[in-house]
Amino acid sequence: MKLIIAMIQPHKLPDVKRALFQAEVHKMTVSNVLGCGQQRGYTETYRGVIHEINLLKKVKLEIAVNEEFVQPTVDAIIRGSKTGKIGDGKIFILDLPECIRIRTGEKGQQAIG
Amino acid sequence: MKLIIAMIQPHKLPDVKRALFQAEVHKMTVSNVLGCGQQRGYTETYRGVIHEINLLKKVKLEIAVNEEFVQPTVDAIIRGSKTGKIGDGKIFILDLPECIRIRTGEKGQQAIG
Amino acid sequence: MKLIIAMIQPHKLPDVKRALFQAEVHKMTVSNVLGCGQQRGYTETYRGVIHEINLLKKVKLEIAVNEEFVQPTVDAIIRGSKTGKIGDGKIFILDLPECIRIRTGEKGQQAIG
Amino acid sequence: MKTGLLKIAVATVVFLLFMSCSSMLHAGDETSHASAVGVDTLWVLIAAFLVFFMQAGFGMVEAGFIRAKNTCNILTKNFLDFCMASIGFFMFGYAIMFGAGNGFIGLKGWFLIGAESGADVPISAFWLFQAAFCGAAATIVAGGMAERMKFSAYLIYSFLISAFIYPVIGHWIWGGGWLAKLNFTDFAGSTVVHAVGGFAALVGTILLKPRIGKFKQDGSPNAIAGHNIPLASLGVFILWFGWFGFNPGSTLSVGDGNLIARIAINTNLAAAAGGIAAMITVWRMFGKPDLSMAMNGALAGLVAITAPCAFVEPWAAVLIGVVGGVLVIAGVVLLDRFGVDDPVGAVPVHGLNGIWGTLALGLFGQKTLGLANNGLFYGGGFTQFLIQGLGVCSVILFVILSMGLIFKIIDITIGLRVSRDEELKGLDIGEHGMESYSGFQIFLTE
Amino acid sequence: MKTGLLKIAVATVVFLLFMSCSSMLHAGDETSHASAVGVDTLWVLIAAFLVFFMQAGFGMVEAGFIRAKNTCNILTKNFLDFCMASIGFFMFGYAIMFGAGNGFIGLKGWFLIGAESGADVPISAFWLFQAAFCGAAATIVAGGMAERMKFSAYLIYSFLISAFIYPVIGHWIWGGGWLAKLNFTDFAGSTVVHAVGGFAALVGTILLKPRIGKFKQDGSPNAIAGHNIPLASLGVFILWFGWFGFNPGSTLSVGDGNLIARIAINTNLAAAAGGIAAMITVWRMFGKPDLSMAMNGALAGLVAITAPCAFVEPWAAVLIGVVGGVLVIAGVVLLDRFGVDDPVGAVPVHGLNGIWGTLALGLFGQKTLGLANNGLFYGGGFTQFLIQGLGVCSVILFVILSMGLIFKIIDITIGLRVSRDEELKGLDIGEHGMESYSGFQIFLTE
Amino acid sequence: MKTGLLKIAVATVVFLLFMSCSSMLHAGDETSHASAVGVDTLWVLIAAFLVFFMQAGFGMVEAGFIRAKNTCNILTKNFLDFCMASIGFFMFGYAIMFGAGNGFIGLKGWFLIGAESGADVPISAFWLFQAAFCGAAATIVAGGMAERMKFSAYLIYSFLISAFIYPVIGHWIWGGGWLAKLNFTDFAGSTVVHAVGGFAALVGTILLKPRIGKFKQDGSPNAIAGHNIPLASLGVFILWFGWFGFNPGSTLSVGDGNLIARIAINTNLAAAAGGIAAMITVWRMFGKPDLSMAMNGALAGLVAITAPCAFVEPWAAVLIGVVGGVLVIAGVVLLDRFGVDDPVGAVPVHGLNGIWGTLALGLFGQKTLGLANNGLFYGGGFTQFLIQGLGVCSVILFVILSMGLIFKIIDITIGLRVSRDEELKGLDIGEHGMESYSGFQIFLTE
Ligand SMILES: Nc1ncnc2c1ncn2[C@@H]1O[C@H](COP(=O)(O)OP(=O)(O)O)[C@@H](O)[C@H]1O
Ligand SMILES: Nc1ncnc2c1ncn2[C@@H]1O[C@H](COP(=O)(O)OP(=O)(O)O)[C@@H](O)[C@H]1O
Ligand SMILES: Nc1ncnc2c1ncn2[C@@H]1O[C@H](COP(=O)(O)OP(=O)(O)O)[C@@H](O)[C@H]1O
Repeated sequence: MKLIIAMIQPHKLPDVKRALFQAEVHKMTVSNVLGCGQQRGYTETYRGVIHEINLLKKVKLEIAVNEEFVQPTVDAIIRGSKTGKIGDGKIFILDLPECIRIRTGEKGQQAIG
Repeated sequence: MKLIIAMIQPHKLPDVKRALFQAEVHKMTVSNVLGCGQQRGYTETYRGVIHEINLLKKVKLEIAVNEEFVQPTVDAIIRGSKTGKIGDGKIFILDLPECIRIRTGEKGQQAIG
Repeated sequence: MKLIIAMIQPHKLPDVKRALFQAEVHKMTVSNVLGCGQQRGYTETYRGVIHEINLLKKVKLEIAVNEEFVQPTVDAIIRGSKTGKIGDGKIFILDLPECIRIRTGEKGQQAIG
Repeated sequence: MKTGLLKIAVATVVFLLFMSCSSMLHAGDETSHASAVGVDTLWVLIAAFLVFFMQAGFGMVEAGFIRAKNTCNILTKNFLDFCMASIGFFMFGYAIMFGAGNGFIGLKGWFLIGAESGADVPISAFWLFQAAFCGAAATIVAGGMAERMKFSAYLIYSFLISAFIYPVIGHWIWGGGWLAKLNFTDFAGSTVVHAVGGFAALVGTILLKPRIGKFKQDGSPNAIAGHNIPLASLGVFILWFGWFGFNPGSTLSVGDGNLIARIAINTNLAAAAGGIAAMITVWRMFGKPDLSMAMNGALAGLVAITAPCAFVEPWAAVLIGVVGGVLVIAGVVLLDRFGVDDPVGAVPVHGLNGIWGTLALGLFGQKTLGLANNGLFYGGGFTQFLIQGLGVCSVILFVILSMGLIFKIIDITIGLRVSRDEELKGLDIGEHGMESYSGFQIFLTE
Repeated sequence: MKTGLLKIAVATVVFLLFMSCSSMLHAGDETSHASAVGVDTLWVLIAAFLVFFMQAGFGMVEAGFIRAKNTCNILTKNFLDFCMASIGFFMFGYAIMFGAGNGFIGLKGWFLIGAESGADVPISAFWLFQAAFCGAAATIVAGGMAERMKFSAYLIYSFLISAFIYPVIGHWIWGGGWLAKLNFTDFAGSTVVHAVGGFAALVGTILLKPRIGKFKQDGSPNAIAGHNIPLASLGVFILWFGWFGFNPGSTLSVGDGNLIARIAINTNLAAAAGGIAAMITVWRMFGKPDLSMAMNGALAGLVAITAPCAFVEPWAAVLIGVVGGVLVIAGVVLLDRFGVDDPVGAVPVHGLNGIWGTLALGLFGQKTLGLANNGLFYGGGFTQFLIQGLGVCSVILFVILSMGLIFKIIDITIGLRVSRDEELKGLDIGEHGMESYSGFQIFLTE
Repeated sequence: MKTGLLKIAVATVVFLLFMSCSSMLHAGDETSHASAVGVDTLWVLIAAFLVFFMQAGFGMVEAGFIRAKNTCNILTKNFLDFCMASIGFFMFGYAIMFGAGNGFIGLKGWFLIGAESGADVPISAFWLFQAAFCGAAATIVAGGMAERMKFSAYLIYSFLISAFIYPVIGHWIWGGGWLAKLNFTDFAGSTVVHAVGGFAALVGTILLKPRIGKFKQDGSPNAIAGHNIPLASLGVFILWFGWFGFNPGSTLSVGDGNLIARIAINTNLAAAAGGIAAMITVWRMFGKPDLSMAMNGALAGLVAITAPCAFVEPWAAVLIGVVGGVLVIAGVVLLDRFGVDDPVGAVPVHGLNGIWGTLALGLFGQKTLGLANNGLFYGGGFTQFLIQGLGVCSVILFVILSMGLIFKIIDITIGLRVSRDEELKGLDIGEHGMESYSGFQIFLTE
């Protein structure tokens, strides 16, 4: 099993969710993060002071999947979030040795979906 | 060492914390996430429009432990959060090759607790 | 590749960011978490009731780096956040088998930086 | 001698009489009495302050009902349109509305120079009261066009409506224009202020198109929840509070207090009835007592009672409020069905209920309370009702045409709507380069 | 000839005299004077608006002091109870409170038909002022029963208290009932409004039981922090502001201004003294100057000065405020010890200080300022004090019995409390299907 | 016989005349007239309530413009300084300001005992109005010294300024002191309230040093964004609303309404003009219409019109506002350049514009409107202008010296500034042990 972590643009979340559902990936965990990447940020001025925001708002997805779902999931995320512009985001894939469903106590592959 | 990640119902956090303390697991990191799982969500109506919320508020726990603590920790989480109903949550267990305590520079097993 | 996760004191973030930039680590993801550790927390009183806050506000950094950057990154984090007092925080290092840049589809080492 | 004595006697009597008379007057001087015009001015000013304060109410309601990422933008619009209205109404608006002219437009008193007061109070007081009304009409539109209208476009619009469009209509009805001559009656502005604001918002929001994500591909609506209900709720209370200046203040004098008291009770009852009616309706229709709708219902009741407040009895006020409360829900649902996206309900609250209130005067108004004709339900037949209908229709037509033109021209020249990207990131960052809630962690996504 | 001349002379003098006299009068006409009843009506109305605005203050304080997940619920309660109070007090309440009847209850003027004003101002003005008071009494209870009371139960309760319970007590004291006849004095409502609201909240909160997580298994309390202190702070300022209508407005006339001025200064001094006293007390007792307590202290001072405000000197107002400020802290601590969970401090602020204010009149009140008897400290002995004690006790007894019965019946029929699950998830979602701060990331957990 | 007849005739005429005359008077009695002093008292009280409400405005503006972690702290300061000002001005302040004494200080009427009113209204009303002013001067300082000043130090400071410093200056100008004798004129307090508050803030903020992170090592400023713009925006509306009590209320009587109306229109126009001017300036200079600056501009206009409001024409008010709006931006930029850290802009808004407003009176003031000399632009030469300059300079000098001393002594004894650690974690936790937004997820970091 793998744990797929993706950082995407917040306003792309609806598209990514749609793409994931089409790929039959229905379970995920979403959170708010601030990202520092290639994207330069934007400047705000507040009370006459120009300041550069280099921590940009991003959304982080965590999706645990079985091996055979890794590629479809990654493809779906890319399909939903890619614009070709800097700031599109990143996907990290970790090994996930174990997974447990609290409700039933099921483990591993049965538990993940 | 392992990194245990659990997504639980927000209102179960007090129970889980109590169970973890009883299991002598005192260190953890908690964050707010939105979860999409088997649980259907609930419908809200706002200004005459019915909309289905499918991102539910969840709490994410991250707990780094030594091998011998993995089972007790998992058991404690389950004990604290299980209701038997959909939405109880999931536990993911990752390998954790290294851990450093910033204050002392200690590494590995000494650093974790 | 490694995924470095660090929990630090919120008010140390500016220092850590500066140290990371000096170490030429420019990319990272930051989020808000609550931490439960050796630090005892502080007591608040609210309307005559004293209550102990044991979930303290922390900042979580996630930084994916190539192997040769692991040590410099860890050093930079420690340099920026260490005060020698309880509550300084922890660093966890996970294996990161894969990384994808959404914009270009690049993978692995090219994608990470 | 006799006549001499008589002379003296008469002189004495006359003198005593004179003394007693003037001492009576003098006594009156000693516990010196307040001047009526002074008290009236005081009242008009206090009412003007309350109406001014409604600006805060509008701001908070509009901000609370939209998303956090556009909050600073709507507040800037709301703040500046009052400033623009003040200056625009000072330069041109007052002259057009209350200056001597023809039945269609006033043409005297630019920059208040040589301008005359439209009431017995000093012009400064009368102007301030009227300027606050003008600001209200302008700001209603901000809500309907929220979350996607360009800031610069908004500034231009708000100057134009408060310097020209609103005053022209005001002249027709309150400035002795053609509608006034027909006995069209709108006591405190259901038509003049609310229908104008509401229908300007309707034109604007249609031209602007819905916000991204408001409608699904099949045309069914998505809910885009307001980000700060306590703020909106505070705003509604402030509006209700300010309405006690809006309606009773429109008497422009205190008199023996009877009229202002009647107006105040009617205003309050209509608001309360509207709130309850809307809540019951939304509860029955959608299964939950939605606060945002109940509050819209109270506002609807307030808008509806604005025209008839001086001429109806309390029970009629309750009825007018109830209808208003139901109407507002119907309006929201209808707009959604027609694919019109009005984030805060400006059209149902101000537009629809502006019409309803104006017409209601033709139904429940009473001659004994000062109206030209009895309303339909008091045996006055359809006379007043038809006049009211004619008036409100003409006004709406004029608003739709003139504002449609203005919005169209703005659209072609500098553009009405921000870019898709800016809309998604939020207008706070895009237009003002600042966040409303810096430091707070807020989901930008729907 | 002489008499002819004389005649002419006399006629001339008389004519001139008449002219001068009438021109004097005419001059008086020209700078025409304001009618006293008009000014009084104006004042009562303005005061009513201010008291109405307190509703916003209550809403913000109550919302700010509870958790984010129940905010929309408390605001809906607060909003609708004013609507319900308006309608309930219109239909039944006024007749019961001010209608002719017996010493216990009024029975004339249902729906205001044939009702008479209880003051020299028109009934519409008087009604509005009284209705705003009624709304205040109803909404106090919302705070004490916050975060767990069913919405439908609340609606029923709020109609009943404002249409029946409050008016009955009001009749006793302000409607010429048995307590009024005993010379029991409560100038602006320490007992009528605040003790009634506070003790209704006490009964309710005891019947409801504490919120989940408020008390540990050993009975010691946990702190459940309020989610929005700025909102609460704004609410306190609004309340203080509104109190300037509540107390001085209760004169129901302006007169030479002396009385309203005295009441205003007393109101302000008691509030300030209460705030400082509470802050010092909480600082000494718990080591930190807790804003929520200091604000409760100011409210306590306001509640306490409400009964005696017209009859005491400024220094006494300061003293009454100080005691109020200390009392409120003692009350909060005591309730916690007895396992009663009153999230916003409704009982200590309104209940305890309602009693204290009523009794204080028996201590500091002065005959020269219009009270029936001098207070204890002015050599009047215990007469007034005992009357005050009797009055407030009877009222509290009546409230506890009647409200206890009402809450019990509601509990048995439709239920007072939401389910455990709903409470944990928050009443905003459970009862209204909407969030107060959509998009914000908020920890639901304690 | 003839004379007999004549007598009767005359008697009859006289009698009839008398009757008609007295019946006229009697008629006047029946529709009894309002007493002038009663109405004046009413007006002063209402104005006092509005000025009191500004306290909420200050609180919300200051809270909104700083970071979330210090919000509870600033609100506590703001809340308690009004309490402290009420008590301090009651005990000492009033006696110093309005008591008989010499040109420098008043010395009679401690605790209001034996004190006399400074106007025709009862002392209680006059005191309340003045106390609310005093509270405003005190709270201005909180904003400038926000986010790092110790709470206990603040309490001491706020008592001292309101009991002693402010009253002394008040005595010079409004209490018949030496500046009043020179014909120095400050109608509603550009100098007395705003320059005092603004320059006290300047001294304080210089002594306190900038917040951590405000300036880079090269001295260039960082932006520290305000955490709640809607709150700040509400606060500005409340202030504007309250200013309608501040300026027009300073007439202390209603009269025929002309004066209060003129003041009200001037106040409104200056605010609107200031808002627009500031927005345009900031837009041109920094490319974005920054709401926080536009709002500061409106406040600047209000501060600037405060001194001249009674003596200038509307067009001059617009001009004064425009200059104020530009000035405030210049001030903010300048302070940043000089490394002075004033989080909410207290110095540019109240300090700089306090000076500007005071001087403007010497430029635009008119003798026909009641000023001692015509202003420069009305051919009065520099007389009034120089008097104004002298006055405001003396006041500022006095403030800088006295407040500098007070702050220095506080610094040496109990310390002015919290520890670095406390500042980083936030004063809410450090000083009050509670959070402002419990449950909300907020980034503490810059
Ligand atoms: N090495 C990394 N470690 C952690 N997070 C990263 C890393 N690289 C990128 N991110 C996250 O991904 C987001 C997008 O990165 P960015 O460099 O802007 O993408 P791209 O290179 O495709 O334009 C960043 O804001 C950050 O949150
Ligand atoms: N495959 C997954 N990947 C990431 N997060 C998951 C996954 N499955 C579940 N979760 C998280 O766990 C939460 C609970 O899952 P749910 O399916 O409701 O539990 P259960 O199946 O026990 O009823 C979800 O809301 C989501 O946050
Ligand atoms: N075993 C662990 N698992 C998860 N998070 C941890 C663990 N240990 C520490 N943390 C995180 O690191 C933060 C700092 O830990 P703490 O024990 O206070 O540091 P130190 O031991 O250096 O004083 C905690 O608040 C928590 O968020």
